[in-house]
Amino acid sequence: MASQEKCRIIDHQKVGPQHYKLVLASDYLSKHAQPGQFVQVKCSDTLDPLLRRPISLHQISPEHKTFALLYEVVGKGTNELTKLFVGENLDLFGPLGTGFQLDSQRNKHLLVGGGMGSAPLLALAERLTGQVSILLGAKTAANILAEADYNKLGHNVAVITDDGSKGKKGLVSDLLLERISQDSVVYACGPKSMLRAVAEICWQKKVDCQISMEERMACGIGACKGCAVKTKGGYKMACKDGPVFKGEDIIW
Amino acid sequence: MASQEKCRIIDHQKVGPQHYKLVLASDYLSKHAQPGQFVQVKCSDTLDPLLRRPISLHQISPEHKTFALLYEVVGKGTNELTKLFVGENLDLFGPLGTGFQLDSQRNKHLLVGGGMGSAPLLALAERLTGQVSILLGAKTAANILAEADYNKLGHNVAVITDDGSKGKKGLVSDLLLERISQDSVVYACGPKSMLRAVAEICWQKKVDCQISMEERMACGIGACKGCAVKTKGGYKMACKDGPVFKGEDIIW
Amino acid sequence: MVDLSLELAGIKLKNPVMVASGTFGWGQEFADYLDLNKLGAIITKSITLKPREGNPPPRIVETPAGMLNTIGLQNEGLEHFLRNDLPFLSKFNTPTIVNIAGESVAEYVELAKRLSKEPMVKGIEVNISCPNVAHGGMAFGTEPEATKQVISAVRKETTQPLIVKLTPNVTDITVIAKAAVAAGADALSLINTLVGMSIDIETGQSRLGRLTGGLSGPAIKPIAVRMVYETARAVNVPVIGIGGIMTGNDAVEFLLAGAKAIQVGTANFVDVTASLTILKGIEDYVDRHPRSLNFS
Amino acid sequence: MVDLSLELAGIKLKNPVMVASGTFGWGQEFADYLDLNKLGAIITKSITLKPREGNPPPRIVETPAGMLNTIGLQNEGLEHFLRNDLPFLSKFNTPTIVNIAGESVAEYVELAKRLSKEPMVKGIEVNISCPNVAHGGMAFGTEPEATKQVISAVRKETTQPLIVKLTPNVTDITVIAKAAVAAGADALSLINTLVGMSIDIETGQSRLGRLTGGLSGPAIKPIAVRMVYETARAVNVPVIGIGGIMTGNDAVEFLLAGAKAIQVGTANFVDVTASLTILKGIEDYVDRHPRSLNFS
Ligand SMILES: Cc1cc2nc3c(=O)[nH]c(=O)nc-3n(C[C@H](O)[C@H](O)[C@H](O)COP(=O)(O)OP(=O)(O)OC[C@H]3O[C@@H](n4cnc5c(N)ncnc54)[C@H](O)[C@@H]3O)c2cc1C
Ligand SMILES: Cc1cc2nc3c(=O)[nH]c(=O)nc-3n(C[C@H](O)[C@H](O)[C@H](O)COP(=O)(O)OP(=O)(O)OC[C@H]3O[C@@H](n4cnc5c(N)ncnc54)[C@H](O)[C@@H]3O)c2cc1C
Ligand SMILES: Cc1cc2nc3c(=O)[nH]c(=O)nc-3n(C[C@H](O)[C@H](O)[C@H](O)COP(=O)(O)O)c2cc1C
Ligand SMILES: Cc1cc2nc3c(=O)[nH]c(=O)nc-3n(C[C@H](O)[C@H](O)[C@H](O)COP(=O)(O)O)c2cc1C
Ligand code: FES
Ligand code: FES
Repeated sequence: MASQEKCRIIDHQKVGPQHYKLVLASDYLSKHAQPGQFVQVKCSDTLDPLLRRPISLHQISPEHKTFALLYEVVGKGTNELTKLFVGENLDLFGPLGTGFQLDSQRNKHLLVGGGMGSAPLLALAERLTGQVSILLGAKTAANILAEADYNKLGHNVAVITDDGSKGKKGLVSDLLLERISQDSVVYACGPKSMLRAVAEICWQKKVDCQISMEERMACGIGACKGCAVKTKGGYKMACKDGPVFKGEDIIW
Repeated sequence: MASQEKCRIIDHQKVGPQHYKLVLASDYLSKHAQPGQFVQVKCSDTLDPLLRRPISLHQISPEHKTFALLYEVVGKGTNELTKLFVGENLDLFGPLGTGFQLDSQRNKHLLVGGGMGSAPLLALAERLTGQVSILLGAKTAANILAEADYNKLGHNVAVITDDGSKGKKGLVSDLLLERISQDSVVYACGPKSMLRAVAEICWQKKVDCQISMEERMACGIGACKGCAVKTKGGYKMACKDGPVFKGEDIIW
Repeated sequence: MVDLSLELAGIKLKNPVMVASGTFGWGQEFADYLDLNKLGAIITKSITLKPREGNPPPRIVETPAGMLNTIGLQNEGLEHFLRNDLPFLSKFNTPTIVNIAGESVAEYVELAKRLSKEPMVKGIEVNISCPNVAHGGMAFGTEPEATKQVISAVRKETTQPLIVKLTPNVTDITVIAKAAVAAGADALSLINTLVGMSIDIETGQSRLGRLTGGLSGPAIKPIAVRMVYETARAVNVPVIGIGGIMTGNDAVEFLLAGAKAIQVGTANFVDVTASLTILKGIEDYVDRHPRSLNFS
Repeated sequence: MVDLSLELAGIKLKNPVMVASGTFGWGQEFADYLDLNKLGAIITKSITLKPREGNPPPRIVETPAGMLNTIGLQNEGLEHFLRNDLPFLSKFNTPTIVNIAGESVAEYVELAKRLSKEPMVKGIEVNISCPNVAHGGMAFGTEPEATKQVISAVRKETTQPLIVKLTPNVTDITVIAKAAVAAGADALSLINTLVGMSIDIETGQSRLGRLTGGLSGPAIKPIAVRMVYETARAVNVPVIGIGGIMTGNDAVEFLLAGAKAIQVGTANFVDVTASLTILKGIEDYVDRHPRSLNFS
């Protein structure tokens, strides 16, 4: 069950060209949230923007009773968020959705993040045990997010950029192709085109693959049927059945 | 002519239960604004609130290249203003409208302010010479505004409140009745009922009276015909022909 | 606390706050977050005779102080509703009003007939105003003759209280309102969404999976208040006000315009407890203005 | 810089950005703040045959992302306009299009006749869509027969380019659009305001001096875009898009929907230079997407 609450802002830092990290306090959320789940954020107390905006949990720290969100400014909702100061409250509703299934059978975890998709994978990396590799891709060096945090976890981190300004030049799916093996399990988050490429690679290699899908949302709890994702089992709701789906189930 | 510009906030203080004073920097406005004129304030960069809000010039200091606004939080526009910090910019359009006529023939000036109406009269008091008396009325003591500033000018200040919590108990028009004389000239700003009482007193005493009228505004420059005030000469525009009108011209 | 109970079209309501069709799921989705027993009534999402998969995504897009949706009546169909959703709703002492949508007069009749046999259904809201389907939907709500035809046919088959939900996409809503009442409507609810469109300037295509969607939210409130005002004066059945109600004060505006009750739609997405906050706002207003609104 | 010039209904425009009737006064009010020579065209506030004092205040009230107005066509009448306002506008090399409103067919005809004799008037916009007057106004724009009648009559008396301004308060705007074109319209402009209402819950009365007002601003944009899209596909004359345009991107949305030009209304109140900022936004878009829009 989710909770709608006003959470105090503990920290708010610019971490990329258009990217900010918010650290918030909540007993409930930090205790119940799972990697891959998200919160619905009320970005303003006015009528513009009107609807809440879905943002994934970036870090979940029950021990500190805090959690973090990493967001990119792309429009008016995220722009309103930049105006918030430490000590102010932010109205959040969550945790929502079905997150990643932590597959404890396998122990070769491949986390594939494209652009902002690197954000939710950190919460997952923090919980996974076994051999964990993180593949991060972005347009350019500045957009590689949270690399230091991934390094701190002691996992293997590989970086690739579209323009070669950091790591190899290419797409993160290229990295995946290099690293994937029969005993891998893949978790991916990023733009649709990347997710599709990842799902296809995994399907060819017969490897399990969980991907986090984005869709515009209103209610966040499966009531409005607004966030439909086409799957082999018909339309599923990104906010409730997802955002994490099995790669093989999606109809692209 | 008015100018639409982003003015830097020099100071922003809470000065009453719901009242705030903003000090802003502008060469142009501080040089050209006249007492009784106003600015159209863009309270938000989103679409809610949408229209600018008219706020009178409270202090005009060409020597410091600054001016001040005094506002009361009554709705969403003024509520947005409270969120502004020193150093940020505020988008203003002004000075607008026809302000007070500084009557230099007469030298017994009676300034009558009710509630927020005390705000624009300070800019006037700063410019007037001769014998200046300030009559301030409000619901209760806490709502008497800018009294210290009026005192600093060395003018005679009398206060009255609806509940008697400060000064006499009664209406500011009661004070006016006591003080008015044949050689007075009256300048008034405040709620409609007060202005009407003031205008009637002045009419009976055959004393000149200038009153500042409020009407909801859109353009602020006489183009939309939105801010009509009914006068003996037909509908006049509060934003252009006013906000200051002759008391005797208004049809109540 | 003030008593806001009322009887509307023969349905006993604890208070005038209902949740609008399509914005509250089947009730169950919200049951964790608010006490369903506190609501005036629950209007279900539109159900159709057969299951409908709905429209292709994207199905929603935000617009200034509003949103467009083109859900396309996704639902599992009548039988699934009766078997799976109605039993849950029946556990609460809040009346369930079932909103129905058909592609033909025959479908509306069939739906009404079947629902008449369900004692736990306290009323039927007939959706002749859905803008997001290819067949039926709004077509029945824009022509007075079509309205009469579908409502008369439904009326013959059911003694359930009949609420007819009107579309604002008409020149004169009172014409359709009168037609619905003449055909036997016990109450009218309005407004459904206004047809709107939003284009992605990078692709040149609609931002929705279909060309157009239905506009809801605060943006449409002034239009809704006006239509409620006009309709309440044109007919002698109760009018239920809908459209952009976010606060208790918004709700009061509709009640002053002549609505006997109101429905909360888009606001449920912004705040899961919006309906109860709005109820509280109405109660506070009635406390402060005991004579302004008439509940009985 | 890209060339956005076009010919519309026989009027040569430097660019597709016009200022909407009633939101730019007689041009003079804005002349201190922007270069009127840079606009595509100036549409004057509606003029009537005789002076009109307008409606009692309050005349405007803000609503979510929009505003209601009930100005009531305050203006000094045709002769005053020709004597006092047209000479000023004639100093600019931007076409002046005069918006006319009548209480009867005869008044429209009289206005058109008189304006035909003025070489400095480059076109006439016929307002059959004003919701804020007791007689005439919107009545001519909600019935195709009435539309035909008034436009045919005007057409007979003038060779001036005729733009007919449509109301959105109709079931199907393409019906009215076709009627206007059949009667001789050279172009259509849409939308005028939607009829709305706002109630002061403390007094129980309208927040306006009249019961209802016209809703404009971003709130109505999705409705306007949809109606422009429908109309552009229903008629073979150019369509001018109006409704909630605040930015260049908003304008582009209308152009992609099928409008040949656009008008800026409420935005002029929020930013005196809005029309030119919007023009700049269109230019930037065309620079970035040279093939998306077609100017000629
Ligand atoms: C489950 C989920 C988790 C997400 N996690 C994150 C995250 O951790 N960090 C982050 O920065 N972003 C995340 N997003 C995307 C984020 O929700 C959007 O960027 C945000 O809603 C844009 O709001 P805006 O008002 O700033 O932009 P708008 O002005 O609303 O739109 C700007 C652009 O963003 C797109 N957009 C708007 N709403 C959504 C939405 N609900 N989902 C996807 N795209 C949208 C629009 O189509 C448009 O292209 C997530 C989205 C989903 C669905
Ligand atoms: C010429 C002029 C000078 C003014 N000077 C000052 C000033 O110095 N300090 C100050 O605090 N206020 C002043 N006002 C009033 C101020 O403009 C309103 O309080 C403000 O617009 C309310 O905006 P809001 O969004 O906070 O409230 P809203 O939510 O818009 O409305 C709250 C209440 O304020 C009223 N209101 C809204 N707009 C106006 C308006 N344009 N004029 C009058 N009432 C309005 C509404 O009817 C409503 O009752 C002045 C008004 C005018 C016309
Ligand atoms: C996502 C969504 C789905 C809706 N689905 C339905 C529906 O299935 N049946 C119906 O009659 N109305 C439906 N509506 C319309 C609402 O019930 C309501 O009439 C409209 O949204 C206006 O109210 P609001 O502004 O408070 O949202 C839907 C509205 C939204 C936003
Ligand atoms: C204050 C105001 C006055 C208006 N006066 C007129 C008018 O005199 N004639 C007319 O045809 N339209 C008039 N309109 C309608 C506008 O021209 C325009 O069609 C409408 O406002 C929608 O555009 P917008 O959303 O950009 O404002 C007026 C609109 C406003 C807001
Ligand atoms: S956002 Fe409402 S169902 Fe997913
Ligand atoms: S506000 Fe537009 S004329 Fe005064």
